[in-house]
Amino acid sequence: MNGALGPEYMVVLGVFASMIAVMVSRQRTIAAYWAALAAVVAAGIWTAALWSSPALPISLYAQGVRVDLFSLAIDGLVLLASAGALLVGWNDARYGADFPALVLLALLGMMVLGLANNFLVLFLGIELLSLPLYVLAASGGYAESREAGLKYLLLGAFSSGILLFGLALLYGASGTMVLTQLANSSLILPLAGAGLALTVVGLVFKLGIIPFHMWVPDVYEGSPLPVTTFMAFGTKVGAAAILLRFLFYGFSVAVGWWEPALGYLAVLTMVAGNLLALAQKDMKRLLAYSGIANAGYLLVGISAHNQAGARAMLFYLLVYGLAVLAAFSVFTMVARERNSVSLNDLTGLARRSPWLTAFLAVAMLSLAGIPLTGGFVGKFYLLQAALDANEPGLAIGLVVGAMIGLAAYVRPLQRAFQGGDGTSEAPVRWPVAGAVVVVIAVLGTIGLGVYPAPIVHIVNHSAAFDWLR
Amino acid sequence: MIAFVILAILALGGGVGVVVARQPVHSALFLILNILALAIFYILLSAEFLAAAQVIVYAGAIMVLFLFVVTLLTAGKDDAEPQEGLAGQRLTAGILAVLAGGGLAVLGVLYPSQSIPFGLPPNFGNLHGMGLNLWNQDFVYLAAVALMLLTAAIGVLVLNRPQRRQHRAGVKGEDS
Amino acid sequence: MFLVWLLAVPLAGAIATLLASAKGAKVVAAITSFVALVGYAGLLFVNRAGVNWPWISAWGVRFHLEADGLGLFLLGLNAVLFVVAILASSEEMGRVYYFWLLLLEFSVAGLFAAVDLFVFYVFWEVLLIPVFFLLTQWSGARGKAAALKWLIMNLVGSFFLLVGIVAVAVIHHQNGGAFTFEISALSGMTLPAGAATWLFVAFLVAFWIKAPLWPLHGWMPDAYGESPAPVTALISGVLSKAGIYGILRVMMPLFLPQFRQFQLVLLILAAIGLLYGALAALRQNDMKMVTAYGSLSHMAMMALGIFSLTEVGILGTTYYMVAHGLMVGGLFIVLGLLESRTGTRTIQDMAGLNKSAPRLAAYFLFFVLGALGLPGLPGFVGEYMIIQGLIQSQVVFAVVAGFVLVVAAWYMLRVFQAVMQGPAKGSAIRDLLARQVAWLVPLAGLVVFIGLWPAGITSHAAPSLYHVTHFLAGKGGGQ
Amino acid sequence: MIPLNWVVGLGAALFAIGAVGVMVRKNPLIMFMAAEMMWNAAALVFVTFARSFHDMTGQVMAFIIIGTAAAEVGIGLAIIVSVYHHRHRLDIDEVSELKG
Repeated sequence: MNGALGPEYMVVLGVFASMIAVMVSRQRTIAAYWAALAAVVAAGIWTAALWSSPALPISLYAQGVRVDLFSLAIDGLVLLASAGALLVGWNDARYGADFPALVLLALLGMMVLGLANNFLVLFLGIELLSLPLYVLAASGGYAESREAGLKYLLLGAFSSGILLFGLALLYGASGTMVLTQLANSSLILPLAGAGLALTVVGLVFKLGIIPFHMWVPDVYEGSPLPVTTFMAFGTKVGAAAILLRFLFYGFSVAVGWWEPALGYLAVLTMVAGNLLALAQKDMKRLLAYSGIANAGYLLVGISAHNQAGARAMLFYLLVYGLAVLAAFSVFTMVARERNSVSLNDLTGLARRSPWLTAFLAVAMLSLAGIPLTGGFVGKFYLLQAALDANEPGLAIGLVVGAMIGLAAYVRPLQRAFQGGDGTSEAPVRWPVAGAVVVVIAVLGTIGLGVYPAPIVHIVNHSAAFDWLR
Repeated sequence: MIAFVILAILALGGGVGVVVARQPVHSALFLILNILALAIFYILLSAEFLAAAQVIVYAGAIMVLFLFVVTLLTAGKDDAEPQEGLAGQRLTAGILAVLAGGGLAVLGVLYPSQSIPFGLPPNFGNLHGMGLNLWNQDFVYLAAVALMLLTAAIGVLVLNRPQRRQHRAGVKGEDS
Repeated sequence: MFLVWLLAVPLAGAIATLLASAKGAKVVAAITSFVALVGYAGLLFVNRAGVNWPWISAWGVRFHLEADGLGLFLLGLNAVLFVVAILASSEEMGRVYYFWLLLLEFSVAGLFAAVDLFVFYVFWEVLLIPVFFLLTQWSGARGKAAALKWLIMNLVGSFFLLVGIVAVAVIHHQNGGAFTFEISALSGMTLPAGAATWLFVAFLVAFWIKAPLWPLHGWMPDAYGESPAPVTALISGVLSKAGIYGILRVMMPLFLPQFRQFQLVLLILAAIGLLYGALAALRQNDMKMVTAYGSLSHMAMMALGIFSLTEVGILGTTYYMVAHGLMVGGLFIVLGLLESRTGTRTIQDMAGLNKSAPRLAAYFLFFVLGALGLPGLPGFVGEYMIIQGLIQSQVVFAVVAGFVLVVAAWYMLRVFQAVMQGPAKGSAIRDLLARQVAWLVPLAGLVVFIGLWPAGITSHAAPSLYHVTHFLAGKGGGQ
Repeated sequence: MIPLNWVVGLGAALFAIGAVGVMVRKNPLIMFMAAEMMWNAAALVFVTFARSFHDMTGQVMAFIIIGTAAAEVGIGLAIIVSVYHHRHRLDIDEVSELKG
């Protein structure tokens, strides 16, 4: 075992610690949050310690699990996502004392997705991730939230079914369930093709790629804000990680089967997602469509199918996640008791809370891809990957999408800098935990834009798919 | 082959019944039929343990839960739901799914996998064999399933906790 | 290190304005811009060393800034015009206004010094944001629409540019070179025939929009019309040069064969723009819009100089960029002073203002004459060199340019006559205040100085263009 | 010995029926049951291939599918009940007032 799964164990311990804290402590909510946060930090430290381990990559459970630098990078990303979600919802009675435990369970699923190397672990990861999120989405205690949970559940079960059937066909076509053996096995072609198609459909469902995106806006809008934060960042990381692992490990040889299709989906998603984002008035829906469009950017990295693509995708996940964390924590502060933020709520924000507006501006500009924010470097990296793969179509789709997206992201900022109507001139209150998230996320976003070299270095190490160009 | 045909008819009949039944209760009963047919398939496919699990877990636990919820939710109501019109979009999606499924079925029939016809290893599919797997190298999967069941338990608690007063929403600190 | 000073001082000053009191922001900003100007003097006279720091080593990106002859005087233009623009701004604008102004100075300075394509692009796009917010918040009724138009049109260009830059670097890398964005390393590389034209167009569109040149000038009327006078002065004086500068700095080294191939098309487009701008300026009744369209015409003149592909034409353009920036910047600021006194920009509503405001009229006349190319003032020198270049390559376009010069005199003097001369109409206006004269005099003096001594600029610019002009001469292009 | 490839075909048919059910029905309970049927179809195919390869992992997968389905049904029914508590009618189009 040699501790390769240490981060995962820490998270499991955190689940129990958090639940026990609820039972034994008088300050039960806050204790649960602290226990969960401690587990996340411990898992993060363990991940960092594993990073330089000479034993990597480690295969466990008959190659079902493969711990390598890629999985550790994914661990880092999802730990960041869950820490952000915990802090955004910190000790808020609305979400109850079970919120931290559920977040940790979903976190476990995301981490498992990062190290899956066979169909069993892949499926378990997807379900470990989804089940707590169904509950979290429905846990808001108001009608929209319950309905978001229901919609998420039904489409999640549906897409899991598609995924499972695809995996079953692939198993039949190849005789193995291990991703890394898939490439070497003799495939029964039509069966494998059908299985691959179904599996990819199931996975892009989770990622929210157009035309499999219809659940995203409603679920994002209905869910409580911290849950939306977590979904926007964490789920995207998990789904993108497993899609990349599945395709790069299993189907590196049969590139022609999936690369063009994913390329078209990526372009469609980037362009249409940003177009749909243009019309949104509710900030959660705006970020939902933005999430769809950003899933398209991630898909560019995957369908470029080269080392640069994988690295760019990892880098972009971090950039996107930080921007989303910053934006959502600002929205959470603006929303206060309510659970949504519309364009009108932002009017005059610059006068009420100039710093908050500045942070929001950084997040939005990063999503739009303006230089000196991480978003620009991320898009630049993706462009490089796409052009290096001789896919100018992807590159053009990416910039067209980014152009359209910019208009969508700038609108809330224009409203924020507009004069308010004078009704709510009180400055927005800053909860400490939310402030920590927003400050760290904004600093990270700017830091990644100004000096990305260290993260680029890390990413280049972790996405070492040596058999690719 | 005869066994296959009979069971296939039962399974398909149950499946179609789930989809076309007007009332959820009937759907649930059809699903039980389908599940039981699959359980017999499992026995024929040398998966005795799974057959038992299918009957106990699926037909026993899951479907009873379903039936319970269905009766709970529709009790005392006029349980015939209003006529469902097939909207164009749904119809198209349905036709596409049928075509795709038909294609898949043909594929499955025409391209058999590399089959080893005889010489099943000892303990294949029985309780002993599954135990050897699930309590040795695959134990971690079992643990993951356990965590999912834990999630379900928490989920049920969270979703059905008593509703707080509206004015308390957003109050920081102690959960009621 | 003076080059870093030019960047660091505005950036630090920008943050300082945020911390200053609402009234003190202007003082902070003015001091900052003045310190930057001093830094420029140091750059010019003491030490012109650039910086070359590693930035993202994995991609071969280096933070490489140089002040060579191409950018040196544009950096000066930047430093000077910002001092004037900040002094000309009202104290009521608030600190965020000055924050954006200084951020703009920072990004433009970076743009004119960058010799790494990545760095160039970063500054190229960063400068959109301050202008966007300046237009959004401190502009007229349609400012918000103007801001969006500015942002979207320029970003369309930027994204073309981004694809182009990455593609050039990737192709260079795939051809066996190192992965780098250094312009000098990429220059003269052979591009695949199919991609070359597309890349050429991608780069050109970006610079064409930013300049702006007809027919991609859609953002210009709104942005010029709605923005406060100092901001207009900066957009037309400094920012518009970024487009022309980009063609010279980035495209010339990379795409000389394409320039040669499409020379006629480019010349025709620029000539149409030249005529269009001049004729549109004639039809305007808004004195700011007359100047705006006149400026559009002038930008086309600079483009003609480049597309003549002759040494003298290109040199003329580099000179004319600086000269035009100073003059048109001054003109917009004088117009702003005038507008703030009369409350209108329609020339029919004003007449005979020289009676009540003789000093204002004098400066107005000075900048008008400069803009229409009076001999002795720098506009004339630049236009003369450009026309000379056109004569060497395509005489027809020289004739067009000469004709437009006449039209330019017409539309500029038409405004001056209508506004300043004739019987006074309406109430008298206040003349220039002493402090306003105090910063208009040095500006005018600078204009006269570079008009009298153009070699001061051209002799520095020529060596930087050596590569280009040498190539042109070697292939027998024009010379 | 039953013909394995025909069992795979049957699995595909059940999968398709389940997919159709999810897509055309509006009652969440029935949609959920149809999704369960898709899972079951996949489990059947796994077991079939496990038989043909003499490989137990396929059966382990099927077992995991059954266990996961149990957890999923628990959560799903809890959500359905909580939705139903607050709006005494179940119709997915009613439920999603905001269309994606």
